[in-house]
Amino acid sequence: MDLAFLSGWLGSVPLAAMPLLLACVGLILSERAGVVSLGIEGYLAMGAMTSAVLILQGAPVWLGVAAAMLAGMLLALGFGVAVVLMRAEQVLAGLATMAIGLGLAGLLGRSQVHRPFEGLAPLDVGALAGLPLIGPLLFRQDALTYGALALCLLLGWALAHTRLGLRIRAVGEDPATADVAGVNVPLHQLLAVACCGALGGLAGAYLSVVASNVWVENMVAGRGWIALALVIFARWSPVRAIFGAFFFGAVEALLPRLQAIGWEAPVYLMGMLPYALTILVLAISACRAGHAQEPAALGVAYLRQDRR
Amino acid sequence: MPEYTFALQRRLAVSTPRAVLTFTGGLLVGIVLGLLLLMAVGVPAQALFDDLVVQVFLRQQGLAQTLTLSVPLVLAGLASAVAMRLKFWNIGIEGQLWLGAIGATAVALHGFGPPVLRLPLMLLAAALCGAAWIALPLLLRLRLQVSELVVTLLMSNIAYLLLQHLLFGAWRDPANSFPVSPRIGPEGRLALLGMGNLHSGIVVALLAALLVAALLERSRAGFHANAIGANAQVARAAGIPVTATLAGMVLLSGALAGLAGGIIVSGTEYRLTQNIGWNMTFSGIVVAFIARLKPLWVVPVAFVLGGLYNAGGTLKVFYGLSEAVVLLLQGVILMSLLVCLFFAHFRIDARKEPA
Amino acid sequence: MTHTAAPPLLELCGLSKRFGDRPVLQRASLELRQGEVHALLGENGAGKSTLMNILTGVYQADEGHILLRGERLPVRRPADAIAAGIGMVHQHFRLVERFSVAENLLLAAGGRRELRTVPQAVAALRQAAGQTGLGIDPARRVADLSVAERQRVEICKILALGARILVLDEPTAVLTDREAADMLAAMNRMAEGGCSIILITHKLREVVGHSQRLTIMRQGRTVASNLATDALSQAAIAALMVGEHPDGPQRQPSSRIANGPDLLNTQALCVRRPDGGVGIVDLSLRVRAGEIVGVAGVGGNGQQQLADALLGTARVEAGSIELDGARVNDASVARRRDLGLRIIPSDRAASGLIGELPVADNLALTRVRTGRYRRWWLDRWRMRADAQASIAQHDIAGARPDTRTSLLSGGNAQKVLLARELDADMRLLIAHSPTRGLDVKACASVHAAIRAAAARGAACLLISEDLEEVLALSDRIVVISAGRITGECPGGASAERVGHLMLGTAGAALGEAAAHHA
Amino acid sequence: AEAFKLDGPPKIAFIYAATARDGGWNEAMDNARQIVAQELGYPVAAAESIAEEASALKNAIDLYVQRGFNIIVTTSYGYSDGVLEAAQKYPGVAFLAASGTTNAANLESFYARTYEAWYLAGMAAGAVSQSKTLGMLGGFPVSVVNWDINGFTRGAQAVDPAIRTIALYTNSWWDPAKEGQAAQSILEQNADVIANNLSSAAPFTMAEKAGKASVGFQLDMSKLAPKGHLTSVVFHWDKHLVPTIRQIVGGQWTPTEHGAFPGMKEGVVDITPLGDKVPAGARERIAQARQQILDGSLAPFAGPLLKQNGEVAVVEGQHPDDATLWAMDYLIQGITGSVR
Ligand SMILES: Nc1ncnc2c1ncn2[C@@H]1O[C@H](COP(=O)(O)OP(=O)(O)OP(=O)(O)O)[C@@H](O)[C@H]1O
Ligand SMILES: Nc1ncnc2c1ncn2[C@@H]1O[C@H](COP(=O)(O)OP(=O)(O)OP(=O)(O)O)[C@@H](O)[C@H]1O
Ligand SMILES: [Mg+2]
Ligand SMILES: [Mg+2]
Repeated sequence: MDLAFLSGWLGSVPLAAMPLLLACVGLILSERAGVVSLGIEGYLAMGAMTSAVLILQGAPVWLGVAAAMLAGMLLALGFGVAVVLMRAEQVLAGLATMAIGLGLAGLLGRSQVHRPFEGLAPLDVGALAGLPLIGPLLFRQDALTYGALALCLLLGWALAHTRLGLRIRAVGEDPATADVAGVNVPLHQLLAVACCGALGGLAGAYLSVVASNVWVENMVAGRGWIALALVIFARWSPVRAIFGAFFFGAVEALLPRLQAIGWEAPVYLMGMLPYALTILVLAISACRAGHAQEPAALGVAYLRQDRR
Repeated sequence: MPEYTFALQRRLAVSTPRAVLTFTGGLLVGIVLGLLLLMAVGVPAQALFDDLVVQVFLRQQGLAQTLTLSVPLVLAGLASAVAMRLKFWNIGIEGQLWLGAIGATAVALHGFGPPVLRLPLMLLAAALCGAAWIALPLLLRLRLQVSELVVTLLMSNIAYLLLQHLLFGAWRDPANSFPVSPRIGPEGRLALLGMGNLHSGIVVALLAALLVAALLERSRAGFHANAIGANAQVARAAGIPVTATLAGMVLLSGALAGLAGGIIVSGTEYRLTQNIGWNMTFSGIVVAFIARLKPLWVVPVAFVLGGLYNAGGTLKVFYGLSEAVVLLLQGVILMSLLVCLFFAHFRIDARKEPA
Repeated sequence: MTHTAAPPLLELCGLSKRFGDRPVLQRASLELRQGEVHALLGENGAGKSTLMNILTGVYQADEGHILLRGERLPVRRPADAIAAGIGMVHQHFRLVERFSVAENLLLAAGGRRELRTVPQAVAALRQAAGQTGLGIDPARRVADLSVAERQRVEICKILALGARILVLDEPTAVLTDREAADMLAAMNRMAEGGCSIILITHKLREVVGHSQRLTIMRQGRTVASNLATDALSQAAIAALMVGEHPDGPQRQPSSRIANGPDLLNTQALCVRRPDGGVGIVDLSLRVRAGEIVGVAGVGGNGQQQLADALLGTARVEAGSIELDGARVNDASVARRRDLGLRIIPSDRAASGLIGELPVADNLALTRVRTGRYRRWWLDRWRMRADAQASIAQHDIAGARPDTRTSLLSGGNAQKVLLARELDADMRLLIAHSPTRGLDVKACASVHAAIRAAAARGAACLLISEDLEEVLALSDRIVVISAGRITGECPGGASAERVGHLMLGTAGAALGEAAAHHA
Repeated sequence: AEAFKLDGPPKIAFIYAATARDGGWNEAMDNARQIVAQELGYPVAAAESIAEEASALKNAIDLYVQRGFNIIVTTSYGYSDGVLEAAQKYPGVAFLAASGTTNAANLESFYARTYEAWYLAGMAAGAVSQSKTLGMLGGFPVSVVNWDINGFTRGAQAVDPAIRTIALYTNSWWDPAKEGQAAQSILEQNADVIANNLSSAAPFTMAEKAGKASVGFQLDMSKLAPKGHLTSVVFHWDKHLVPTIRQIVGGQWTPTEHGAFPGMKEGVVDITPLGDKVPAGARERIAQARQQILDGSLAPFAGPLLKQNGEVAVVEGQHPDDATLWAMDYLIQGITGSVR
């Protein structure tokens, strides 16, 4: 393993990590407001499909990405209305949303499948990209990667330090208290769910626009579910989510590279590694921190009239 | 101008007719939406009844297929219902199913036990392996409060990789260059019932439903499970063995899912492949929920869902419909059902306020 | 009735409210003047909190309206009330535990310009604290605060939000006498400073000493309004409240000689809170057969940990518990119940009854395990018959064996619990706040049941924050504070003496407990 | 053996395991389906995404047979058992199973000698490569993929014996992000040709972005990598299906015992016209080799053939027979990668 191998590996980690990170931060927002969005896989599918189809129709990349966020958001809003306003069972409504998202994406994108398009080129930051080890990781990424990372940091900051963030967290912690404090509970939940949808859509767009430049049915391939696990791994903190996603992405990016240098190992057993490690980390962090970070009212539909 | 305000009110008690009405209403709305969707993608309306109802439920061949499909659905639905009774989210039914399939295949391939006992041993191994696969999430939940929702999910991914590891390695059929295990001999196969692919696994599934129903509705453990699911803290204070009951029921859930895997292997596939059991988690949860966690209701609901899947296959064959449409159809029906339940549990009070 | 020329500051006119089919308020009214403390009284469930929740926008009235300075004030949501300068300290505090005090203020600040950042919030809270003389630390997390501190935070919070009309819903119920006195003094200072206050309380002393006028509600109606407090005695007020002369819990001199064996014996017991804080420390306690031992103390001083440890749902850190001579430190709940332990928990919904199950199931909850209804093919018929018998015996109104328990009223639900726990095999009863939230009649029947149990030779441990109740029932009283037993006196002791024991260390001890917490 | 007799007028149905628009395997088959329909004029239907479970497949076949379809083409190895059972159940129906493993009196599995075309593609890659390192992506380590990788490497080694191939299995058939990642890791190992045995566009895009050459499979992939595309190994399934169905209808069809295994000679598999990057000399050599394969004088796996570890797989002067080919569970010397 030489330096080139390491910098190549590190440089491609964002490719694997960013979709997970975006989806995970979206889920954190939603869960911080007390709503579990199991349909995340559907948001990703809608995002991936929408951006690819629009760009193939000649739309500029930014428009494709924006539309992907919108598509994810609309799907999420449908889910939000069902669970927040109509108090449908969250887990089941999430599963239904997933099916609807995957199905809709497959149906609407059918004519544009397997058609590659011009994605985004890495930004040119001059000599810095040539730095050993961290050069490609830090300086040879495209605008969307930097933008999405900035967005995650911004959202993490906003959640912790703005009043809107405060309200969203309050709604997930103690909706009754938020309610009497004058916070519109359903509105904030819907807002958080919509943001989750938009981020999910963005994650999907990242998959098609940056990571593969093509749309294929089922290309989300379970990444939404992994993001769901990452939320617990990150203990509901967007900053820890960055570590989690990059850790996961690093393992994912490492496996093909080890194969490429002829490392003989049972691939399937190696493939279990990220999952097994996640379980291990969950167990270890549960030993240490318990479940102290979980939003107290997660998954519970709030109605004023229901007394505590 | 008077102004209207609306207030949402939870109904204190939901009458049975109202519950039944909203439930069937939701299902109907979903089905109508689904039919509109089908017509929108070009399925001729006049063919729908014949293709969907007659073909799927009334013609012998279609009925046989519906029944065959519903066998694993019954077991997955039971697995899900048992766990959900205790508010334990088993999102890893697929993983337990694959492990069950692996267990059953192991017994068949290594020829454990005398031939007459081969089949029971396979099913037993399937159930044990399924239970073993849920043991870790269970342990983590009991000991460390780690969310079972995530661990069961991750365990599914691991199970699938394990399956592949076996199929591409030790268990690859030497007579076949593809990742499938050798075929299971006749002593390891469930008997066909002379109606399409329908096999005696249906008896096992029905028996399982009866036993689980007896356990949940008529036994002490079931009574305890109910109480724990409703309020574990009260149950603990009442001296109910919470941990033991939870552990037993969750292991049972895993065992039922594993049994489904064993039955798929010995009932229809006769070998282990990469393609069995997909979507069983989703299906199991849907069946259990629609059956309101009642084991006996799981049977008819699984039958109807099996019919829906069969109809999906029929639509694919007759109209070239894609998987996406079928998935969308299922999502729409489930969502409409969920949303309609709102009208069972809530009332909207409109009030006129003089300005 | 006195009439002044200017319209009253606030008028609630003919408000009605139903929950489901149940009328909770029926044309209730209230009138508040500028600068007064107005007491709102009524027995449990009379609708006081509901009325105030309508005023603060939590609920919407089905009919009626609210006038502020003679003008119509539409309150459709809590934010409207906050904007109109109306603030409420709820019976159950409305604070997000994981937030700091300052963050809790920001949460309620809506769109206010002057309350946007944590430093601004800290400053505003400091100012409010200065005005009232209630000390708080805006940087601390609510979860780390004691009950009294939380209450102070609530008051400072609504003052910092600019409220001039304050609703205090049973503010002293959870405080020690000294804390309560501080609290009431602060309240009077606020009134002098121009605030108008509605005070809900069940303690009539407080009404007489600290309020100018009062309104009384019964079963959702206003039965007396705007009476001048000066003109009324406590007894007269009580009579107005319940419509008859109440027989508060009366002490019945103990005729029993409690010389039976020790049924409960704890030695140097130490138990932690679930969050790791100090629960009970070095607690030694004995209860003999036929004896009622009262544990008096301000809530949150370890009572819950004591009850949990005895029942077996909390881990014993050190020391020992013996039930009827058998050491049960690590025994399961089931084993202890087999030894005759029974409990009436303080929070019925959290650890007593399961609301979504039918009454018959709740009654059978502890008995199914014993095999009374068989192991397989449960004898549902017998279960029903047992339930039927219990319902008849305990006169549980509105219940049939298959009624959902959550549909019963509080008193009747408590009766279900009593019917289950006070069975023939009971030998040691832990009654933890057994009459919390019950009206006078229900209280009396609970008390009678406890006395009867003791008379049958059971040992009873009565843990209660209600001093009157403890004094009336107990043969022996121990006082608990900060997890320790700080005093013991015989059953006949005077309230003053017990109160003194409670106060002697309570204030300091609470501070200590909170410090441990942090 | 006796020739098969078809029941009733010919009606043809195709059954795919995934979507027909998968950009590769099924799409190649679906293109052939359209040619079949055009050339033969019989009714042709298709069903996609029929699960690779015996019961799902048998049900689909039942439905088709009920509606009078009597020539059924299935396209996945996962259908092998089900097709065999269906064939026994419906002796009057003809079954053609692409990449199947079972055969019967009315069932013939078929696959193509793709390695022949891959050999030519390997020659093109070897001629273009500067770094003497090629990369190849495959789905799963099954024999039909292994022989493509081996054939490709053999062709390249015919140009320069020092050439090395990095082989990488993604263990999924459809995950473009993963395939892109895999292509990237091969490129980082200095490979300057990416041969893609899978069908997503991502590896081509990666190669194109890096300015490297690429080789496609199943369909003509030149549009996906206009600059670096060398050639694509493509299927012309119609070349097998049209004559076979003619035989079935005409009553002259007797399924071969071990299935049909046509190659370049039958026109079922070939390479597309070479890209601009391939130098003139190499073009000539490739054309020559193509001719030799057509006339049988060149066999890509003629001995000596050494496995990765140096073990002899085929001794000097011998050709592996079809059964040995179908059991090809190894990679040859010069390939970095593992079939485990
Ligand atoms: N959300 C609700 N749903 C149904 N019933 C309710 C609800 N809130 C209050 N009630 C009922 O309305 C009645 C009045 O309750 P309220 O809380 O106003 O009483 P209160 O006078 O404040 O009593 P307390 O002295 O116990 O605080 C009670 O019988 C209560 O059960
Ligand atoms: N959370 C709730 N949601 C809906 N209804 C409720 C709720 N809580 C209580 N109720 C209803 O309010 C009624 C009164 O409940 P509560 O426990 O306050 O009784 P109460 O008036 O205090 O009774 P009692 O006088 O017997 O103590 C019950 O009939 C119950 O149906
Ligand atoms: Mg009450
Ligand atoms: Mg109240």
